[in-house]
Amino acid sequence: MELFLQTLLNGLLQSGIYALVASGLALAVGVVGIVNFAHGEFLMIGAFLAWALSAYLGVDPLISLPFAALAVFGVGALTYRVSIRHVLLAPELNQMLLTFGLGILLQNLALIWLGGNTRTVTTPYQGSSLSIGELSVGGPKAIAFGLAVLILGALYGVLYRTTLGRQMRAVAQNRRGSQLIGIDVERVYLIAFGVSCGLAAIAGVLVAVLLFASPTVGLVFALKAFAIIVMAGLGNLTGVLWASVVLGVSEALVQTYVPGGGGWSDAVFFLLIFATLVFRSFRGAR
Amino acid sequence: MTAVGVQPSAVGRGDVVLRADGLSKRFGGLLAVQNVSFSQYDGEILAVIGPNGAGKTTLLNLLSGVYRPSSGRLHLLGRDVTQEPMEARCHAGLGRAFQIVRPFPEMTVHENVTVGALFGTRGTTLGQARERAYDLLERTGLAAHADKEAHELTLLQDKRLEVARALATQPRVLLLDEVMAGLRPGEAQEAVGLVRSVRDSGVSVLFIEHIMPVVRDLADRVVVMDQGQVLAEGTYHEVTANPQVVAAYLGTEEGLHA
Amino acid sequence: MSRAMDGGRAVVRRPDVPLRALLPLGLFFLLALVFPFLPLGERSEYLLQIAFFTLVAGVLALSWDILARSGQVSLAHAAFYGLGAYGFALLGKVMPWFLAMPAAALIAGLISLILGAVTMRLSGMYFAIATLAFTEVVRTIIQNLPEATAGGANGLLVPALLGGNARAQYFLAFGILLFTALVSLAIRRSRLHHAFAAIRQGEETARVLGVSVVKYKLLAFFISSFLAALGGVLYAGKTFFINPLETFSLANSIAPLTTSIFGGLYTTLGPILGATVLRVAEEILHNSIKNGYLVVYGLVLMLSILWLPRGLMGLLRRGKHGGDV
Amino acid sequence: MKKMLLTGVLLALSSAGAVKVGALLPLSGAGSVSGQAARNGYLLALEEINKAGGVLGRPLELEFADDGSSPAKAVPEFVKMVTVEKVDFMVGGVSSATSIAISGPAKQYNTFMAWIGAAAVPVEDAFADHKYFFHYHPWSYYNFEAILDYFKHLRVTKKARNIAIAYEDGPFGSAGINDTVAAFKKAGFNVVMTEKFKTGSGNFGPIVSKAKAAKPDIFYWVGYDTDALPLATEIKQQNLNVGLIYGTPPSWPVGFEKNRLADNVAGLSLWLPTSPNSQSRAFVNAYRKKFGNVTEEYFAPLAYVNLKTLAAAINKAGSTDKDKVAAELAKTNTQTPFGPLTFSRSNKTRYQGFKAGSWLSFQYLADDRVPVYPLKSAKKTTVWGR
Repeated sequence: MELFLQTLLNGLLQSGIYALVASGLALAVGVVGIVNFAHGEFLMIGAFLAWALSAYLGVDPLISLPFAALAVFGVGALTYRVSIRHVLLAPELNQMLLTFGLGILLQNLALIWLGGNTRTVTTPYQGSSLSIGELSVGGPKAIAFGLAVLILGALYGVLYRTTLGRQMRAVAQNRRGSQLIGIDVERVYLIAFGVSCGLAAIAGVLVAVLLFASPTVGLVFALKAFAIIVMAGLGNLTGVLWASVVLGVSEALVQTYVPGGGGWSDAVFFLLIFATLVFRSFRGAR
Repeated sequence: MTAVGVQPSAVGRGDVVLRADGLSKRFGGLLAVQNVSFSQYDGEILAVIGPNGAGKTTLLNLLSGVYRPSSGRLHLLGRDVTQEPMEARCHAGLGRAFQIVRPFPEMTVHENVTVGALFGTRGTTLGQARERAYDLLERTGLAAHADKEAHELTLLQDKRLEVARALATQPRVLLLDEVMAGLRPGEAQEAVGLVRSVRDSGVSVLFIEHIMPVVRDLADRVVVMDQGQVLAEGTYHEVTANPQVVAAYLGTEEGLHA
Repeated sequence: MSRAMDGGRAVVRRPDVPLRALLPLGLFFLLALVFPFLPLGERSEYLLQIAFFTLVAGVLALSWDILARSGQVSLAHAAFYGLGAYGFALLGKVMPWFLAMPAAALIAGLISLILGAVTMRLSGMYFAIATLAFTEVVRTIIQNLPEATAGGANGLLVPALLGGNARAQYFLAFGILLFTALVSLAIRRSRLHHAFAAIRQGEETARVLGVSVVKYKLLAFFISSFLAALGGVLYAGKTFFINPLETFSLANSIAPLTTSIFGGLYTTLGPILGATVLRVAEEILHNSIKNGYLVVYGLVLMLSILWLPRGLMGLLRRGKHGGDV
Repeated sequence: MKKMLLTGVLLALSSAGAVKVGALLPLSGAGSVSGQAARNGYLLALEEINKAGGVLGRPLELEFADDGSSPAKAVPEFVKMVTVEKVDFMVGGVSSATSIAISGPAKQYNTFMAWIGAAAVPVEDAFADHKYFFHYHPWSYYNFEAILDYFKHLRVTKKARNIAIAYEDGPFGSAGINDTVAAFKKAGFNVVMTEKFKTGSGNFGPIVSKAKAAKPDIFYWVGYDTDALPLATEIKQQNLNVGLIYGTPPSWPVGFEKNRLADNVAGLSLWLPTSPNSQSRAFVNAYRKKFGNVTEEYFAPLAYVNLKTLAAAINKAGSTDKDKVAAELAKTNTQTPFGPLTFSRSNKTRYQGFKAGSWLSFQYLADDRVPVYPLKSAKKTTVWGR
């Protein structure tokens, strides 16, 4: 029983990382429809910022979090201005090639400057945990989970309760129409993309604390994040959290209760997504 | 399976080409179409009218196979097509033009029509389809635009293309969904001429329309729908004289003679 | 057919695909055919190796493009490339290579029908992610197979193709790319082209016009996966060794996508040209910028899509029509 | 190609007759950490060799080629080295997959290869019949021999009986895992858990929970540097009561030693920069002088030894004739930062350099990696966790 409860907890905590990485992507891809293959690289920048500030200036990553977010928001906004803006009207595939090129560029810049080594951040609370009887809840992972809930909640609030949010949704649905009714479409896209990158940086900072920073750190998580937001349904922010939890807990159950299950966790993750998408498409059939 | 493309000779003028028996469609708790029955005769132009939300477009989607009915049956040229998918109904002789034009945007006008000609009837070779497409472009007055891409056309030309493409499938029954919508009066008159010429070439036409003068000019018979049901059926003058029909239209803002 | 109205025809009836459109493609293959005989001096053997992998990249990109023409933007290409490689490695033990090769491709093609059937109703990102998920599942399954059957995570040694003779391997790759291009051209000139284009540009409209969407989508899947698997066979037989992480990697799914966009989507020459130019550009960068040539490569990709939204083919077409639409 | 010629003026004048060596390394891609480390090792060795007069009285010239950690890139690069650059000898090689991919052209051109990495067993198969293949790095089965030896020692000194194994599900972690488990059992250990994990995922919660139930004395993991901290974190958080956490990643995260979670974590390496061996100290000093820092990667000294021994063999052979150089290189018996180097038969290849005895086990103790086994090179005894 304890093992079972701990397994559920393990899954839940892992899902926090998934949801956190997916939150920014959900805004870019899901809400305003910019297919960003370089999302993982913005995450990587956040992770390295956290590492650099911690290693050279001794700043705790949780303190540098807002700065990293702001800095990467800037990088994202700049990226939007010089590149993304020009492919918004082109087919989705063109966005893919553009952001894919951007991803290669950023990843290899990091490789030149910092080398391929894995870097870790040292914080006093890294190994901390909360014990409930025999169960333990990892501190940083719990923080990540909380942040994910907070961010998704805030995004939801902004999208459905504020003028900017309504504009974002309007722009996503009908760009030309939005322009006609006087929405500054450019500004809305810029903010949405910048915020999406800033959120990637927040995820990156947490990933640096929980795991590591390296030029390729974004790859694993960005891929899974893409899968999660699509499973949730594009534009469905609350779905992102549920999808993450379902996937995280399923992975944990397989890893714990299936012999050699660690080798199957990816299969379970992606099989669930595949099945969900296929099932939904057939159920939706007339 | 009975013969797919029934030859014109197999169904004489006056025969039923399309028959709906008690068609219903339920979306969740909403009955969008309720127990609708009617027959269309060969060579006839049949109008389906009704106030907004009467279920006309849902009915058209049931006829063309976008939706499967929750209950009821549909016969096309004597053959039960209730469970057949769109493409099979097309092969069986049913054509459809959409209200909002849907040209294939990256194809030329000619290629658009070629698709209809090529896949609408079985056994058509690519060469035959391309020839027939050129013929149809000439018939529908689009010949000069054959090599333009579809998105370069005007709205009227787009509507012509929509009809030409549907005709390319060599239908026995053509469904037209508010093809006059958005056209200027002069253009609408042109379109009326086009529909007549289609009928004269041996195709039965079923159309949904809001513009009453068009209905009056074109329709041999009219089916009036309201709240998903058939309210009345008859000639234009018969139905417009029907107090129930008048009442249904008065209940909406459109009015009968809008 | 007799419905045509009387009177002079106002329209010039053009042939479907004018022959001169094939000229650049013919030139490419002519050049590729004589390439091993060009007097390239001491560089000839090295360039032959580069050329081999360029041809494989061309097979992969063009086969992906064929599927994309039917509106199915797939991220499962690595799966079929990998299944081809694995099929060849395993079948190559029990039959001669010239049988193992089509057999492996056939298996990949048949498996693709299953994927195609279940993803039939998906489109856009949903389709892309479903196919990506499929690839990951296939990779994990092969990774977890017992070592004795398919090498497991450690991978498999593959018998060398054509005794490892580089020139013979090149001509085999040439033949397969030529075959792929001929298939692509045959599609272009057939009803498949119209069916694919119609499905891509409006699936429901296509169905209303009588296009059997299920049939044509599956056909696209089969053709594309069959050809991709042949590419996988070439790769496996060239590198002697395959393992799940490398053969089924996301990079192998994304490369044909980016290559085709770069070259020009929905054409025969575009993906081939894309593969050639990208590989040559990469090699030049690699040789001239020792450290971090990939930074420049990434930049090249970005700039290319900003300046050439229709890929290299857009450039070609623009030249031909002298700026008109 | 920019020549990597580092030599005195006199030598430069006679560079026309230089002896050319090609180094194929993963300078980009997944293996770039090891590849870049090896590159530095080669540059250092090259400088020393040419300062000492080159080889055969001529300068030694070194060409680097980047295999991009990918077989499809490695093959053309290798062929370019051999046919265009016309190198006399090839060195380098880190990734197993790329090494196998070039085995074809290597045999075709009968290339002389003094190889540093590529430890997977299929590489041994691929090069079994190659006349000029010298392999410096121990094959993967030798790693295990060294580990087993250490664990047996722990059984005697700490009563270690139960081993939990976690390995990454790729080719690195999975190589020979079944044999490993069998050998542990044969040696009298209880293998209480064998689990796979996905490297880089940071998802160790379930594995540690499972291990907790299995109550191991030793937690043995095979993965990459990316897994070190997440695993240590999870073990601490779930309070796994274990005697020793022992890992064998190819390299460790930068700055890991400063993290409290690293305390007492043990691992396997061919070499530590703190090694007291005089050759090693000389290497570290020379490296610091040239590059201004100390490397933690053993691929740097391995590459260094690789080129130095090759140059020595060429000099002894008195020509660049492959057979003569091979005969001399085979006779190598020299002190290196890793201990003595000689070549002898392995399971399948003729010239295998370092074997099980070259590995050493270390523990992270007080912000540093300290050798704890074998006892002859140990500075401290193993700190047992309970």
